[in-house]
Formats: sequence, C-alpha cells, structure tokens
Amino acid sequence: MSKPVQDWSARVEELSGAKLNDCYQCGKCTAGCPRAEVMDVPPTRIMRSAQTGDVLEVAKARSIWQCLSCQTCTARCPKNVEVAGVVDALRQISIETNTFSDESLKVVSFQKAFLRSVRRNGRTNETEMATDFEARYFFRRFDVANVVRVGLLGPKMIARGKMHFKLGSPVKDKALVKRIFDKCGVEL
Amino acid sequence: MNAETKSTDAFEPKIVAFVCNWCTYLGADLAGTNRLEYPANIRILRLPCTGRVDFNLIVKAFEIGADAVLVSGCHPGDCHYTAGNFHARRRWDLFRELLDTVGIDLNRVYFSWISAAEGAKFQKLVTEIVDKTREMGPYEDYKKLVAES
Amino acid sequence: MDIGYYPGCALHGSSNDYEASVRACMTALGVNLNELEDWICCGASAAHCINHDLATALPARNLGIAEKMNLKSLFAPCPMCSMELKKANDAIQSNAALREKMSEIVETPVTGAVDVVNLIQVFQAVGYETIAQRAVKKLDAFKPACYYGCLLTRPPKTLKFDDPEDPTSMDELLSKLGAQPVEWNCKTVCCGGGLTLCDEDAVAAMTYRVLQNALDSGANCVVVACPMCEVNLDMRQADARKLGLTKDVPIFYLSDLVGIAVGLNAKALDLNRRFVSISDELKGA
Amino acid sequence: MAKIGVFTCWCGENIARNVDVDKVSEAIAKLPGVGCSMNYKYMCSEPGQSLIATKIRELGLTGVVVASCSPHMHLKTFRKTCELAGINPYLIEMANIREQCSWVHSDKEVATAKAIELIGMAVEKVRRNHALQPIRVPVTKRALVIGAGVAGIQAALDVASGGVEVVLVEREPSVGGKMAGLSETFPTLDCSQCILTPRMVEVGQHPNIKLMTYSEVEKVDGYVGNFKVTIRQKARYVDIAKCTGCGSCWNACPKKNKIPNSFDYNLGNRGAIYIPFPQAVPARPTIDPDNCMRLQSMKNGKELCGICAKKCQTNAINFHDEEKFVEVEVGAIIVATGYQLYSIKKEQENPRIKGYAEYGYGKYPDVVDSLQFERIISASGPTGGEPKRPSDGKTPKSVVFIQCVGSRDNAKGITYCSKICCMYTAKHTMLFKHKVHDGTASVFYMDIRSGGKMYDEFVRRAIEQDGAKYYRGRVSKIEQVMVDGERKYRCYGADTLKGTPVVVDADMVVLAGAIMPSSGVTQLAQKLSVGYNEYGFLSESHPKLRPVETNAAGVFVCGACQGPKDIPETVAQASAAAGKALIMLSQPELTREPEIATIDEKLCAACGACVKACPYQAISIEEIRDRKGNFIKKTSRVNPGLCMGCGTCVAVCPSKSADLIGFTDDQVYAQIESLADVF
Amino acid sequence: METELRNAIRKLLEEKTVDVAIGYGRVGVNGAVGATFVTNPDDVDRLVWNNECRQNLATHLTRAEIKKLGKPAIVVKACDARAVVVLCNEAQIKREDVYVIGVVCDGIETADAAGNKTGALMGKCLSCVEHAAKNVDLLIGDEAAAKALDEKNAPNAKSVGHYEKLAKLRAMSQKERFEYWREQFSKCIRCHACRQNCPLCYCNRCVADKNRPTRIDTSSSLKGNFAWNILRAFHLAGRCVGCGACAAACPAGIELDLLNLTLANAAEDQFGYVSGKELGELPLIGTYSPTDKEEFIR
Repeated sequence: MSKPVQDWSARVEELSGAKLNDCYQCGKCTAGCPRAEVMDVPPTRIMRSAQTGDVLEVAKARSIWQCLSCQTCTARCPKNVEVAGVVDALRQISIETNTFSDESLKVVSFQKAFLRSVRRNGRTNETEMATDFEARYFFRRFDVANVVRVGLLGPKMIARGKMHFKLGSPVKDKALVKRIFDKCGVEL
Repeated sequence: MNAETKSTDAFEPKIVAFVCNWCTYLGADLAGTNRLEYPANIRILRLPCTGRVDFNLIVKAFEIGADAVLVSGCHPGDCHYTAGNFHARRRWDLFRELLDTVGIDLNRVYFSWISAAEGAKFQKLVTEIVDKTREMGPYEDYKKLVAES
Repeated sequence: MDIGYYPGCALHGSSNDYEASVRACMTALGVNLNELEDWICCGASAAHCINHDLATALPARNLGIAEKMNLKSLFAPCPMCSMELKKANDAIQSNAALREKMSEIVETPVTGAVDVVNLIQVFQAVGYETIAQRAVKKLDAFKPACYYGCLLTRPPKTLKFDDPEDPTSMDELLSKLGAQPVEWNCKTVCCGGGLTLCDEDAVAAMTYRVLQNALDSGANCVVVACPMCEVNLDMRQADARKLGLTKDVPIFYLSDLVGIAVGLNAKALDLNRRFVSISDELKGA
Repeated sequence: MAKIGVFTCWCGENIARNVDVDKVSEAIAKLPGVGCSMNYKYMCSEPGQSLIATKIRELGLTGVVVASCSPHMHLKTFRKTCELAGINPYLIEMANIREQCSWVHSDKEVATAKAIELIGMAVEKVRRNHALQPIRVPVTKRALVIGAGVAGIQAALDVASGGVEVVLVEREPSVGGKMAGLSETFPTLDCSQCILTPRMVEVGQHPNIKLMTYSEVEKVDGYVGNFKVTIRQKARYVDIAKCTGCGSCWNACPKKNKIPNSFDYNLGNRGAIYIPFPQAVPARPTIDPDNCMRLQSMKNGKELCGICAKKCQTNAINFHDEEKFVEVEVGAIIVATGYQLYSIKKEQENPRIKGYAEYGYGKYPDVVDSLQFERIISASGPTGGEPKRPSDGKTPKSVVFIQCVGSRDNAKGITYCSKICCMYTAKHTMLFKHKVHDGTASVFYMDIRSGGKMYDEFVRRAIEQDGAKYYRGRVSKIEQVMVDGERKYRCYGADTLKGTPVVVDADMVVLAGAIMPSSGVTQLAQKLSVGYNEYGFLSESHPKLRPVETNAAGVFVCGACQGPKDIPETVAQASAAAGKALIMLSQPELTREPEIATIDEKLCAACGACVKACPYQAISIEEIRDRKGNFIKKTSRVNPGLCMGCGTCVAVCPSKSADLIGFTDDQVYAQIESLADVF
Repeated sequence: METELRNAIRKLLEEKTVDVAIGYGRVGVNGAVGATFVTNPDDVDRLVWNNECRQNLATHLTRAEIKKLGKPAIVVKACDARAVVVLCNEAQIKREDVYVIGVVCDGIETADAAGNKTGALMGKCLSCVEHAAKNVDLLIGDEAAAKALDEKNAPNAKSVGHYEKLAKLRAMSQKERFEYWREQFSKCIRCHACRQNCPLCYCNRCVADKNRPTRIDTSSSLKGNFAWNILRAFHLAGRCVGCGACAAACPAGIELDLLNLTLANAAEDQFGYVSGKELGELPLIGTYSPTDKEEFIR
C-alpha cells in the first residue's frame, strides 16, 4: 500500500534556492550527468521527487552521494534550476533525518571526517583526515580492501612529499571555527 | 464618503485611481465579472492610457483629500498605443524622486501594471492599498496644508 | 600588481607543488600575493553536502577577513575554493538578512564586496600581451589539452567566466606563448576528483575518458588550473592504464607552462613530484 | 444651461441587489445640472433605450449619463440610442456601477454611496462633453504586401482577386520564401514546391499585382487609407524587363557553382550571376556584387570578365545599375515577413540570447539545422534528394533529431514553443527512412505537440510504420568521436520515461532550432508603428477577436511574423488579412473615432516635446502664416488621420496647449473635483 | 578678460556679425550687475565681467522684444551655455541665429539680501566641473585654468555645494522634509520671479495662469504653492541646466534649485542623461527605453 506523501518541497527550496516547480522533466540533467548510468535514482527523478515533496524516499537513494557536485546539471538546465543545489539539500536532509543508505556510509563518513578536521584545526589536514576516515569507516564496516587500497597510496604520496603530518601553518583563532560550526548547528 | 451612509466615524481611506482604458480598467471589470470582492474605497478615473496621466493630477487628488493614489496601466509591451506606458514609466520614476525630496509620502503613491486578464491582481492590490492606508491613517499632512490655505 | 591570496588547504597540503608553481610564476610576473591573515578552510567539497549554513559561513569568514584587510580582489588558485567563495559572496551581497546572519555567525562584518578570481583571471589581469612580452621561451614543444574541469566555469550563474561549454581562455593564453592547444571534447567533462578517495572504480573510468580523449585528439600533455584535477588525473593514471589508457599523460598546472615560458626551471616550479614523470623536453630544460 | 439625464440601471438583480437604485436616483436628482434622474430594470433593453430616447426628446436633454455596466459593454449601444434620439452620440457618459461596484462590494450601504459618487463623476464629465463628428478620411484603393513567402503570396493573390491593386515587396531576388526550399510538407507529404510554384507563377503574372523583388521598405509616411511608402529597389544589374531568363549568362559565369547559395543555406553553390533556384519568380538572374569579378574590378577602374554581358542577347545586363527609390501610395499594408531559424551557434548577435556550444553546431559539419536538412532531403536540393552528410558526402545511416533547440529553453533566452518542430521532425524521420531503409532515426523530444487535422496520426505513423525511435528527453551534449575509423557524433541524451541516460552515436544530427522573426522586422515594425514582443514577433490587436489587425490602423499581419505557425495556419491567416484589408478598402471613405489630441495653436510654443513623445508620429511642427503668407509663429499640429488618441502628448506638454478630446483636462479635473465634496 | 570681451563684442558689432550684444553691466542703482543690451560698438565699455554675473542671460533669447533687435551675441557662463543648447534642442532658437560668447568662469559669489557680495561662492559653483563653456562660437579666458579647476572640483563635485544641501535634506525623515518645504513654501508669494528668470520657462502662457480648468490654485496659498513648485520643478525634469537663476531670483530665498537638482541627479543616475550637453540631443521626457527601471512598479 502506498503511503500518503509528506511534503518536504518547501524545505528543499529553502536550502537550495531552487524553484522546484520550474522543472519540466526534460531530462537534460540526467543526460549530462557523468554518474547517471550507475545511479539508482538519476537526477531527473530526484528533481521529480523533490517537486512532489516526496523527499524522504529519495533521501535514501545512493545517487545523491554518488553525485560529484560537478554542476553540469545546473549549468545546462534549460529552466535555470539549481539541480546540484537540490542534491545538496537532499544530502543535508538525509543526514538530519538519518535516512541515507548503508551503501552511502563511506562517502558520508568521508565528508564528516573532512569537516571534523576543519572543525578541529580550522583547515584540513589531509593525512589526519584520511586516517580518521579510514579508521572510523573500518570500524563501521571492516572494509579491509579499502584500507589496503588507500594504504597503498600512502607511501607514494609520502615519496612525492604530498603527505603532511602537521598543518603547514596553524590557524590562530581555532575557537572561532568551533563556534561557527556550533552556530550553524553542525553535528558530526 | 457620504456622511449619511457612514455607519461609524472610523477612518475610511479615500483612494483615487487613474487607470488606462485597455488593461487595468478591463482588469477591474474582470474582477467584477468574477465577483472578486474588495474594499469600496477606490474611485477609478478611466483614461485612454497611462501616457495621458499628467502628474499634476496626482497632486490634485491629494488636494481634494485623497489618502492614496494609484496609477495603473498595461504591462510593458502590452500598451494599446505601443509605448504610452513606457513614456509614463520614465516620468513616474522621476516624479517619485521629486515627491520624495518634497517630503510627500511615497507610501501613498502606487504605480502598477495590471492587464485585462489580471482581475485577481487588481483585487489584491486594491485590498492591500486600502489596508495599508487604513493602517497609516488619513494623510493628515496634506489635509492640514489644504485646510490652512 | 597587488592581489589578495587565498591558498586553501590543498595548496598547503598535498598540492603544495601547485603553490610553489603559482608563487614562482606570480613573482616572475611581478604580482604580489597578499595572503589572507589566519584564513580557514572554505568547506570546499564537504560543507555543502552536510549543512547549508556552514557552506556559506566558512567562506564568509574568509571574505570577512579579506574585507577587513581592504582587499578588493581575492585570488584563490583552487577553483573549488574560488567557486565557494564567489557563491557565498554573491549570496551575502544580494541578501540583507543573510548578510546580517553571516556577520553574526563569523563574528566579522561581511558585505560581499570582494571580487574573487581564479588563476586564469589573474593572468588576464596581468594581460596576455604582457605575459607574451615577458616570455623567453617558446612553448612549441607543447600540444596541451587545456582542461578546465568543472568549477572554473560552473555554475555559470556564479562564475560568469568564459563559455561554460566551450571555454577558450586557457587555450588563448597558451597559443600566445607558442603552444598548440588541441581541439578536444573533454574541456569541461568532470574527472571525478570529488570522489577520488571514495569511489576509485568510477573515478578511474572518468579519468580514462578524459585522458584518452586528450591523447586521441593529439595532445602530449594535459594542462589544468585545479589542484583536485591535477592530483586525480595524475595519481589515478595507473588505474586508467588498466582500463586501456594507451600511454602516460603528463599533467601540468597552467602556472607551470606560463612559468616555463617566462624562463623558470623545473625546480622553481616544483615539477619533479608528479606521479607521471615529466620528460626533460617538456620541463623546458 | 445643462440639462443632464441620468438613467440608473438595475441590471435585473445584478445592480439592484447591492445598490439601492431608488436612493441613487434620488441623490443624483439633487446634483446641479441634472434634469432628470430615474432608474429602470434593464436600460440596455428595447424599452430601456426608448425610455432614454423619450426623455431626451421630451426634456431636451443636453447630456446623458447611463449608470449601468462597463462602457466596454454598452457604450456603443447607448451612443446609438442618443443618435437616434437626435443628440450627438458623444454627449453620453457611462458610470460603471456593476463591474466596478455592485459586483465587488457586498455591503449595500457602502456600494450605494460609491455608486452615487461614480455617477456624480460622470455627470461632471458629461457637462463638459462636446458634440463630436467622426473623422472622415479618403482611401487609396491599393494595398502593399511586405514579404512574398507563402503568406505574402496568398494575401496578395486574395487582395488582387478582390479587384484591388497590390504592390508585393520581397527583399530576396525571388518570391517563395522559406516554403520554396522545403522538401515535402506534413501531414500529407506532398511536395512543397509542387504546390507553391503555381502560386508563385500566378503572382508573377497577375494583372493587379505589381511585384517588386530584391526590394525593401525604406520609409512609411501617412496614415490609414493614405500611406506613402518608399521602397528601395536594390541594384540587380539585370534589367528584368529586357531579360528573357534564357540562362546563357549564368551558365557562362566563371564563378558558376563556386559561391555558396544562401537559398540552400550554403550547402550548395551558385555563380556570381544566378537565379537562386530553378523555379524562381521572376525567373530572372541577379548579380551578386560581392562575388562578381567585373563589379569588383570596376572599383579599381578596371573592367575584367563581363562574360555574362557578352553572352546576353538582349543587352539586359547593366553593370552600372544603381539602387532606386520608388514611392507608392497605398490604403492598407499587410506584413508577411515570416521567420528565420534561431542561430544555434555559440556566438549570438543578441546578447539576451545564448547559443548551444554544447551541441557543436557551426563546429561540427554534420550537425545541421532543420532547414538545412530540408535542402539535404529535397529532390531539388544540392544533393538531388539523396541524403548525404555535408562533411564527406556519405549516406548517414544513423540520424539523431533533437527537438526544442532554443525553444522552451529559458537558459538560452527563448521561452516559447516553436509549434511546428514536432511535426516537421516526424516528417524528417519519415523522409529519411523512406530513402535509407536500413537507417535509424532517433528523436529526442520533450512533449509531442501534434494538435491539428491528421497531425497526431502523422506522428504515430512515423513511429509505428516507419520505426522512428522516440526518446523523451533532452540531449545534454554532442561530441565528435571516431568509432572504428568512422566519424560519429555522440549524443548524450536521456530517456525520462525509463529514467536512464541514453547515448546514441549518429552519423548526422538535425537540430530543430527555434523559430524567430525574420531579421530586420523590428525596424520595419517601428516604421509602421506596429507593436512587437520581446522576441520581435508582431503584436495583433487582440489575440482572439482581432488576430490579423494591429494597433496601427490599416496595418495587418499574417504568417510567422506574428508568431510560429505552420503552412495551413499561415495561409488561413493570410486570407484573413487580405479579407480585412479588402473590407477596409471597399469603403468609400474611412471614419475614425474623434477622440484624438488637439493643440491650442495660439498658445503652443512649438517646443516639440509632443512631437518626440507621440508613438504614432502624428504630430509635426508647422508654421502659421497670415493670409499674405507672412510668418507668424510655429506650432505643433496633430494629423487626425494618424492620431490614435493615447494622450501622451497632453502629459508631456508643459503649457497644456495639447489636450485630448473626450478626456480633456477640463473633464478630468472636474471628475476629480467632484470627489472633493464627498471625500 | 573684461577687455578681451569688450573688444570681441566691439568687433562683432562693427562687422555687423551681430546686431545686439546681450551681456552684463552695472544696471542697478547700487551698481548691481544685470543684463545689458549693447547695439552700438561705442557702448561696449558698459559691459562688465566679474563674479557678480549671476543672471542667466539666455532668458532673453526667447523674448520677443529682444528678438526684434536682430541677431544677438550673448555672453554665457558654462551653465548658461547649456541652457542655450536646450533652447536650440527645443526649437526655440536656431543655433546659427545667435552668436554665443563663452566666458571662463571661476565661480560666482552669492549676494546677501541687500544685493551685496558675500565672498562665498554659489552652491552650484562649488560643485562645478565645467568652468569653460561648451558649444560656443568664441571662448574668452584661460581654458587651461578652467580645466584645472574642473579637475580640482571633480573628486568632490557630488558632495559639496548644493549637493551637500540636498544630501542633508534627503537624510531627513520624510515628515521632516515635508515640514521643511511647508515652511519654505509658506514664504512663497507667487511672484513667479523663478519663472521669469528661468531661461527654459518660455511658454506663451504658463499652465499656472490658465483657467478652465484651474489646475493650480492661483492665489498664494500653501496648497497652491506646493502644487506650483512641484509642477515648476517637474516641467524642468531633464531640461534644467542647474544655472540656479530661479533660486537666485526668489525674493523669499527658497532653495528652489534643490528640487531641480533632485531631478537632474535622478536623470544622470538612472538614465545617464545630462541636459544641455549636446546639440541635437533628444529630450529625457518624451523618450524612453524598454529597459528603464521599474522595480517600484507593482
């Protein structure tokens, strides 16, 4: 049995600035999306769900975390709709409502690790971030292969002087950064 | 408003509107045809085009006791006379600057584009003008100035 | 010429070779970079996915610093940073409520008055003619595929830079310096950099498409103006080879080529740390 | 002494329900100048009208106010009533107490009070009305048709067959327009040239039609019934009266087949002296001065080549030909300037409109627009009807057709639907499949709009019988790729019905570009004082009820210059425009509303503000002289034939020497002041 | 300069290039400077040029009694020269029918109620960026010095003099502004000196003097004074050249030029329009652009 739709379109419009009703489902976003072929819900369908307000359904989709934010959809939209912005809004909603799918955990963990690093240091420390991400993700999923793959990159990066264990120049007012995160209500 | 018919002494805003014959007048007619109710405080003067609206008419309206004035015509591109509204628009823009410097309350002077199809827009705008004017109260400044003359 | 400078995390991290190249090149061109004092991360690839306010607040903090330093324009060599900064700047400029809210969050007044520019725009400000006049070496060994990637031109509403479908600004500069840029399909096709650590297979396929098209179109190198593109196209090339990439493609920053043209050497430009090594001929030796 | 009769209508219950009509009549009767005030159930009915007429006669009323519905409803009715009753029809005013009072205010007391005020305003106005006579203007019984595509041809033939002379102006060397270049037409697949050519010949031979090809409208003076139009005849270098069209010149031209032929959208070639296509009317050549060796050499004082002149038996070639200006007098003008396709290229002239760099049109030779495809598939086209792609002449096996290229694309700056692309794209797929049986025709569309007789059946036939593959989705990008050594165009599209991306490798891509008005139409519209929208499509007077008239009296529109339309609609509209023009030209003289501007010439300072502001160029500066011809002063003067009565001049006149009859300052101020007592 | 000016006019009169010269002279009982008309070359010494030449002589070009004297030469400051241009553009005079002598002007001093110099420059002069008249047949004075003055004034031109006054006025609340003008206009006696001295008020009969209908209360009442002053200013929208003759002439000392400045400012800001800049220029009111701003329209 289908359940009545809960309308989230206003929230999506607020977060993305997109005018959802402008979308006339022409498909150009899907047509140009570099990831559409692997997506469970391609951009055009995402837009349709957002338009009808049926957002929680699509917040589960893998595709919103497969999006590369390359902005091709937004750039080519004949109706000037912020398609990529809608995807961002759905990501935020999926985190807030904890509805993202298991398959997306890796990307979500990565993004959170990135921001945790920023929150701590004011800037990202890639080594710290990668370690944090790998460690947390490993303990959630025990994905050994991933650790190995990423681990193999480590020495190559070090050899080229591309991995740094300390931040080049530390941020002075780190407390402010934390306050910014808190005022925005970011929980990581 | 007619003293005999006034039920209370509560302030009833008096609005004078100068509208073009081809768009806004028909828009107002459409509001009627669709029975879209709005406050009865507005008196419409039908002119062929907003291009005809000379600005002394607005001053005149204040002199006879109007609390707000509306000038309304066709949307750009829709003018029955191709460009009357464009001419009007430029003059309105400058006239507003002058009124502002003189200290005339710009919240009492409205300009709008309302097409023959926009009965609902007419209703909405008139209601809004009346409500807002009611909130602001009578245009005492100008009324006093006239009374002292 | 004086200009504000926002290096961003990547240039102080894994892409410090880009910073070396940019700084060397700018010094050679007489551009003085005023680094933003105590800048913080712009949130780049992550903040916009997680929290809309944070995605504006992090760049807003940096814009506030720039305004305090009276910087009219701010150069961010990383297109992701410059896009995020520009986007926040536009939003703050056009929305009074947001202006107030952001100033409060970042505890610095922000009005959205800073003009954020990318690497190519800095070269444009210096003037292609001026650069050509300063060139001491002709780049005739180079048949570059000029790669603009995603965020130099997209989203066009924010960037307002070049043609989002067929940009030519980089090609024009390099042609002026004697290189022969190739006509190819993938100027603005995404390389997958955004997910380089999360989805290796997909990224390899995307890298392959871009690099193979560059080779098929007759290029002998790919030129980028983005640290993410560089690291991705460079580091993931081994995976692309497995998918059939016919040979190694050296990856350059645009500042590398301009640097070579104005007489800088490989050391100054830090060209020796690439995954795909660069031949001596192309190093300008 | 004013004696105004005020007649308040109940409109059945429509007014009387919310307005106390007795109270109204009573209050109005007390107003100064009112001679009688009464109400009746239906003023517009026969007894209502005779009530008014009787009172006019009985009381000798000097003016009438009918308080009822909108003047747009019944002003004409009551004017007639007055006229029949013996007073001037302009001595009546209406007070709109239905649409603008009883229907919008439910409080009866309030509505009644307002009705009294509205009628009071009308009374004050009518006291200042004057008897007016309609303006009569003579009519020149001749029409000008601008543009000789199928619309102009049809309009010209219809007007001419109605017995009225027509001047038909066409800027190209031949009549025929876009339709002459089409292959076959939907939904019947009959050959476009086969049906058009007889009409083209007919306009060339019709005794009532004066055909002026290679000519453009330079200037338009005068007004309805009396236009003076200056036409610029470009130098053709061939005297078409002497020329027999034998062809020896164009066959001898050394540049033969060397110059891109714009009639074939540069897919085929012609010579420097040429006829654009074999069926051209007039079948007389033109010399293209930019490419003719003789004309080019003459600039340097030399006389090279000249072979065509040597070959000509009738001495028709004149290398010293110059453009000529011809003035014609006409009573009506029909504009039929047609359309052009939106240029899909990256570079656009109009900064408001953006190109499709993502489709590579202009960069990839085998990405063509739909009119180019018409020539590629046309039996009379440069490939003789064999589908060959421009880059290498190979027969394309896979063709992708993309609809809505430019149309309905806000990001590119064009928001409207071009209306005919769905149909001609279906036709294209059929024609292609009929010629390349093993080929694939893929169509990317957003919606199929096939309203029309036998239209949807036609589209279904393309899909069901001819096997065109239709994908519902836009294409995001086209890339040129090499697949097994073959040049292909990779189209990244989507199938929104399935919800997946679709990639098609095509040998050739056909883009259905948006329909735009022809170049130069806005300049023409300005000469004619015809309105146009942001894209340059000409504005009709009323989208439903006056579809071929414009707000410039005496100027009519038909065909795609007014909006995208197909051939049947264009022809129907052309006949309609011809009919309207004939109706106008059949009058012995024209009458026009007398509510126009007037200038107090004694007081006018001739500053020219009104002259510049007038949207109709109806005001000019004239000199006033005494009987002996001595100059007295200058003044503005209104041409009653041109003035449409907008009143813009009144507003800009600093000394108020300009006034608008029917809406004079005297009347308007009186109306405002009538409110002073009640406010 | 004065000598140079006299010599030039003497020559023009002697050679019959012109029939009359309209210039400045000491005409008042107390030696006040005003318009002087010279037809005889021997009288040119009556002409003066100094920083008391407040009037805009272009007013006289449209007067029938002056026209009768034949072809005029006229002495103009840069602001007055722009008025001549507007008069040409509005077809009140033909440019070739008048010989325009521009004088380089380094500012005119204000006068007190008694007509004496105060030592302070007029507001318009403080913000003047055109010290040498344009569109003239002959320019008298040091053009380079004029240019230097232009450049000196340019950076602050929009914030000093009457611009400063206007800014102060605009900074008040709407109610305060109304009260300000109410007080000012209450002093207006409807003498119409503003109209009389305005070079661009040349209507054969002013709308304010017309009846049927009476558009403006003709008596000096607050109501009529407001209407009159609004109308006068608006009739000059896109036309006023900022010569300040109206304010200078006002016996009540009302700063009428602030109203004109409001409109001139708006014309420049919004339409890039400066009146009297070029011959043949189209008027601001009476033309339009499809892209004129309209965010104030509902």
